[in-house]
Amino acid sequence: MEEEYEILENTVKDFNAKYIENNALKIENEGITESLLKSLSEQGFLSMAYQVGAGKNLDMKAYSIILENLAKVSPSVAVKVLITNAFLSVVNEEEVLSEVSQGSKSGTVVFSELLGGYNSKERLKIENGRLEGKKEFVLGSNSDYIVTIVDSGELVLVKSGFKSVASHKKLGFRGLEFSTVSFDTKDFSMIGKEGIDILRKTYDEMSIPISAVALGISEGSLAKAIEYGKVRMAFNHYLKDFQPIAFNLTTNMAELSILKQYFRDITSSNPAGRESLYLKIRAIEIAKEVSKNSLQTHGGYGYLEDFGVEKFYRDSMALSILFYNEEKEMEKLAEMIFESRAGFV
Amino acid sequence: MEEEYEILENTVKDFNAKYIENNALKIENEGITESLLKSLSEQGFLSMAYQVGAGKNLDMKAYSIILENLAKVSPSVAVKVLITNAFLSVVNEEEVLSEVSQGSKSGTVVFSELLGGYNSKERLKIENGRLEGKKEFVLGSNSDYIVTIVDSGELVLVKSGFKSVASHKKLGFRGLEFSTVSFDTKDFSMIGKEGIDILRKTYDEMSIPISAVALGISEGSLAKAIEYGKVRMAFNHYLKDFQPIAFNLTTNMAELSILKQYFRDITSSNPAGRESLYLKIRAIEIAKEVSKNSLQTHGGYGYLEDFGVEKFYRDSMALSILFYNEEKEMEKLAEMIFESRAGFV
Amino acid sequence: MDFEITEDMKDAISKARAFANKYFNEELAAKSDSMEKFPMELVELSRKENLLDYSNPWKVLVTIEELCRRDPGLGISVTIPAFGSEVLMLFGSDKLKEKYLNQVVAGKAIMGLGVTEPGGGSDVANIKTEARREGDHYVLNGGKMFISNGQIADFFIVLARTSPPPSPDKKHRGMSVFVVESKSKGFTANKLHGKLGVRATNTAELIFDNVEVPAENLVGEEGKGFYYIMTFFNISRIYVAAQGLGIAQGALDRLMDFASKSNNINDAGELKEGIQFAIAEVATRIEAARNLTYKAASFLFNFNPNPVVTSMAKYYAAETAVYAAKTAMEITGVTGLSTELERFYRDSKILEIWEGTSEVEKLIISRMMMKNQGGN
Amino acid sequence: MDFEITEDMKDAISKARAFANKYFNEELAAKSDSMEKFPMELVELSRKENLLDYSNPWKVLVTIEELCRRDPGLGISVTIPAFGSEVLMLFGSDKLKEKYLNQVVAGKAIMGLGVTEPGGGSDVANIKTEARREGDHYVLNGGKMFISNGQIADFFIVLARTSPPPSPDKKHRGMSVFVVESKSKGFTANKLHGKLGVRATNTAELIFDNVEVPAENLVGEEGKGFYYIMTFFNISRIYVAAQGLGIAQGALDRLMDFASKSNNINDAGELKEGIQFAIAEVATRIEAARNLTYKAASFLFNFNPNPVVTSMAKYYAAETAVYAAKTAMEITGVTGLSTELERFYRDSKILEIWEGTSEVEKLIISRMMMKNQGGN
Repeated sequence: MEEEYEILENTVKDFNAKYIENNALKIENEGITESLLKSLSEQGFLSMAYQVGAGKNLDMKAYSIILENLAKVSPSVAVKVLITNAFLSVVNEEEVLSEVSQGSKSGTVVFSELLGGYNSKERLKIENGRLEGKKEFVLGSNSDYIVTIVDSGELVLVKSGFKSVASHKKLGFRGLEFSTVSFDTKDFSMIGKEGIDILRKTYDEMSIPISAVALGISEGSLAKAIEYGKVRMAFNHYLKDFQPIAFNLTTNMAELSILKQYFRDITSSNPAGRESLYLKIRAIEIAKEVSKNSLQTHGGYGYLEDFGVEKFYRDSMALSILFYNEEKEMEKLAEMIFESRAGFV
Repeated sequence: MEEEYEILENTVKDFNAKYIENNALKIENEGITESLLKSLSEQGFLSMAYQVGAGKNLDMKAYSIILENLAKVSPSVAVKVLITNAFLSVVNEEEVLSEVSQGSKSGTVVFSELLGGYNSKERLKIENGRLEGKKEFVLGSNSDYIVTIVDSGELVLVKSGFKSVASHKKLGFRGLEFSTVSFDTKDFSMIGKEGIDILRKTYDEMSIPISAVALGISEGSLAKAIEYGKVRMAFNHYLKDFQPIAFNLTTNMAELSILKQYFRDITSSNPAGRESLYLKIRAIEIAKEVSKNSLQTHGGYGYLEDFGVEKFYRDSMALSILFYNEEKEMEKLAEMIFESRAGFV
Repeated sequence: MDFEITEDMKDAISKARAFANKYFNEELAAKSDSMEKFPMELVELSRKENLLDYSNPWKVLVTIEELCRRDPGLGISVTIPAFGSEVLMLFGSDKLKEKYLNQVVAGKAIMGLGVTEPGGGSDVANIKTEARREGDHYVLNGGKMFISNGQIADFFIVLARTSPPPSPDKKHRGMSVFVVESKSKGFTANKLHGKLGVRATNTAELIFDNVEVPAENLVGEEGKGFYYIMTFFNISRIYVAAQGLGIAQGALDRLMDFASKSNNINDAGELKEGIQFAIAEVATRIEAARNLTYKAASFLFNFNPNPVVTSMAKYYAAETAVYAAKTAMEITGVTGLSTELERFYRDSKILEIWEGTSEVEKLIISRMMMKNQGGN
Repeated sequence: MDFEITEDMKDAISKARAFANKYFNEELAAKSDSMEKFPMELVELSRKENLLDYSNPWKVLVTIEELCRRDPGLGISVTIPAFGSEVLMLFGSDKLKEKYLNQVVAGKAIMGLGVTEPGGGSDVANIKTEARREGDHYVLNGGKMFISNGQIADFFIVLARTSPPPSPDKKHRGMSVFVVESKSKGFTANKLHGKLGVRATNTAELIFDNVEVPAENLVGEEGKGFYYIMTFFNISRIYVAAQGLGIAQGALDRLMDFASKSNNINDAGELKEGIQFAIAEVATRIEAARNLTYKAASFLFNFNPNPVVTSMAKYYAAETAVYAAKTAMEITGVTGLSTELERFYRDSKILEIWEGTSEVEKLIISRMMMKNQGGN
């Protein structure tokens, strides 16, 4: 890895040590504090997608390294950074951008329409200049600003006049609110007419950042399992001595190392869609697999939040649902591979 | 890929088209002919590990590209090249080297002692300057020269006075003979005292070349499945239209593309043991998985040799047995990962 | 051969279904989960309605299955108050049965089982809790971990070491089983918070600090404790398998319900094959797990337990539950994430861990099969 | 519920074992495999020794299982001469039964089933073979692919189209079943060479070039052929599942035999856990597959077939056979590669393909389950 990125990686690791590691469980249970948001902003982590003065000139590799390393310790924080950056990449209003990138306000984007299993009966309409209705599955629903699509298709930036009305079950990313949000406001502005296209473009551009979070989850949980394997004894042996445990984790390490190399390779170049989808589908699968193995390696302790392992198990599945539409993305990739529409029957 | 390697890849592809593609089934059923061996030699494929005049200065990347591309069409031919190069890398006698690298004679190395499940009761002894006894599991047993270990530990080069006595079942690489060989001869010379160490070193250095064969098997069989998916119809649809088929093959393509990138990356550098083992354990697993999926995609036709698919299914397993000791190699890798002996219980 | 379930079992299933319909509402399930609160009110109701007929283990088995199908946390909570009772039933004196077991069967007491220790996990032979004989009583010191009903049980079946192992490879000798009341002096139960799932169940760490236990509370013979506990696991594992069947079936129910309402329809007017395959694969595993479980139960309930089939049933059903919940979550997406299905996903994972991890089950299977080799 | 096999089944297993011990030598198995030669001598011997008792399908089932356990190629060859006979048994006229079925049951003829076509695979409704009525006979034109006993059968049950489908989505209508003798004029059978496995079995492509078939050789009613064949598959799939059980069990036998002789011993004097886990995982899948198969058989043999369980049994047992053979090969390494185990590896794969691929079985399971949804 080039030196500048190594320095960045160390910066994130220092940040983790200072702000997150000892608070990871607290973040899960009580949420991401304003002060943490501020600290994230001070490091520039919140404005990777929007660099003041430089326009939208994203350094994908730097951005990915930040997400990956945050996710090793707290996938919640990584996802907060992810949605904040997504917000900044679709919003155009200078004042809002400035507030959110500085961490004094927060913003989120609702991707519900793109997700698997989405079939909402809630409505969100603009009538006589008034936005009214509800939107389900808003991750980061306690944000100050929300970008969402409305029934008539436009993408809007809502600045006030909304509230969370029903909290969804929180499988993962417990540091963030996740709710249905009710809107009744005139305080919103138009981002674009073809809302779904903008959303989809933003979502597609997130393939590598999302993969970075998945990789971080894998790395964080695998590191814990390997450490535990070295110190925990059972039946007169360290866990690492047993073939099934050692070989499972070794296989995971092999898969992960190979994938991480690929990740570094394609973030340096300008990845075509195919490569970033290859990365994404594998990164998410491996995150689910590795976090499960890690939990199992920890036995009963893995089932308790104190050990910081079970959250990876939950978060990997939450990531797979909230940031990955397996069917649609497989279909897209299959079409590239078969050179015509495929996988639709 | 750099231009020189692209040219090399095209050279191998041309070679395939000219000498192998139309004979692949014949090679399986009747063996690799002298004339094919000669052609392989003319291309320099047999002496990658031994370059006349230049000493043993192996271009790992070039060698791997050759093996990978040969294996796409005929894993038998690729493995013939693999064992020939292994032979040349352990032998020191100029005349033998010259004959074998020119394809006028052939040589093989017996790796039996390093393989999983090996538990032979046959004996091979040197007494009064005479080599007598048997060796099981000799791949390429009809070679002119055989390098093998003897019971007392030395590695010897046997030049004549041996014959195949019992052909083993031929699961894979049917283009090569695979037998127990009986020796009764004085026509041999000593390669080294610590035979097992030399064998193991040679075997370890083959991790990337073996992976190349595995990758070629995956690529060859996956390409066939994808093509078949485009043209074969069932239930009023092309096979590619069905989600389970399309998504399975797409997932295989993702895994394979990621692994191939890794393969290219680590052959350019000088790979540490860890990386080449990561590559090897995944390459062999994926070869077995992909070749199975490819066969299944072809349905009943996949079960017939004419379609050139079932051989990949057999050869991937044969590769996994004859060139991969899963338990030992996992143990080795586990020790690196856990930083002390692991996976031995 | 007869694979049909009996009328008794059908009755128990209907009764369990009616009970769950009546009392397992989403509000209670969600609250018990989020607040980690044991639903004692449900236990009371189950007693009032005689939900569990301990005289017929087949009925208990399918009741567990059916209740977990509705909600794993509530289902396990309602069916766990007698956890460990088989140890008393099989090895306890009449006096102990009268004093303790009858209370539990009559629904007047809750019990628990203290075997696992903080440093031990599945390695039962390695426990450190000690019981020292002093006159007419034993004095217990040590601790137990991950104990179900830990805070709510009136008494526990506790495994403790009463004499040192005769040799390092015979650690399973010298252990004994006691009934320890939770009101005993020196006994503490600390609730374990923050479990991934089955958060309605009560789990605690137990600490014995010079706890005095009357000598008559020794179950069976001194020194045979390890054997008693292993015998018990061969029973309890079948009930864990039933939990697994219930969770897996519940996940499949929700997946099929989603499928029937989804718009994932292909051009032939059928469900897309991706979902169809998922349903078929999950359903096949459930059917396989159910047969394994009923077969293991059939051996056990005919007093001819087969530990190989029992361990197969336990590990396979547990893995099936995890697999079914995962598959259902992946396909139902945000719908699954925002409904009770996400509890199934979190709850299922414990089954691969408690009552012997999948790893331990596999070793049991293999060891016994290799020992019996040539026998068939 | 009763999971114990019956005395009848035990007898059949013993008989099959004795037969295999006596006649299934490695030399014959290897020769049949390498030369792709059908072991007709074994079929003769099996007739002489009354190996197959067609009056008791349970006995047939376990005989298939036990013989395949010894050698899949020989086992299938010996038990396949009556392949397709159930079509005649269920739907044939007394005359057809007398003329054809009785010959097969008496061991005097070999039969086969011609359904699959070169372009069709599992897509039975899409076959192209046509039967045109002309006076007192039908004239058949078309071809069949992958037909077991293709070159050695005396006659075949053949599915052909007798009228065009009423609409594109009702292609399964208008098909009929005939008995076609191999000595008929215009009939050709071309042997398929170079199969991956089950090379002892005889497989051919059939060609019908204006083959005249007497009208009385129509089985059942015209137009109901598709239904007859689907009914048959619900029977034959159970026997394929039994092939799978046998192959898987045979692979496990060899793996355990290797384990007992291997030096993969850890410092506690036990087999290393890698092998132990492999044995446990394979054995569990086999036990699960066996229960599924026997359950499906139990429904069928009581005249109450359950296509969902049948398809589950077939696909799961087939996958188990492939999985068991693969695992055994990987662990036994060069030992496995150089013994009969490598045949198991090659032979097993066909089970995921013939009599309905795994993919087709999954669709059957899912479709029927979705249709029955709410029924349980």
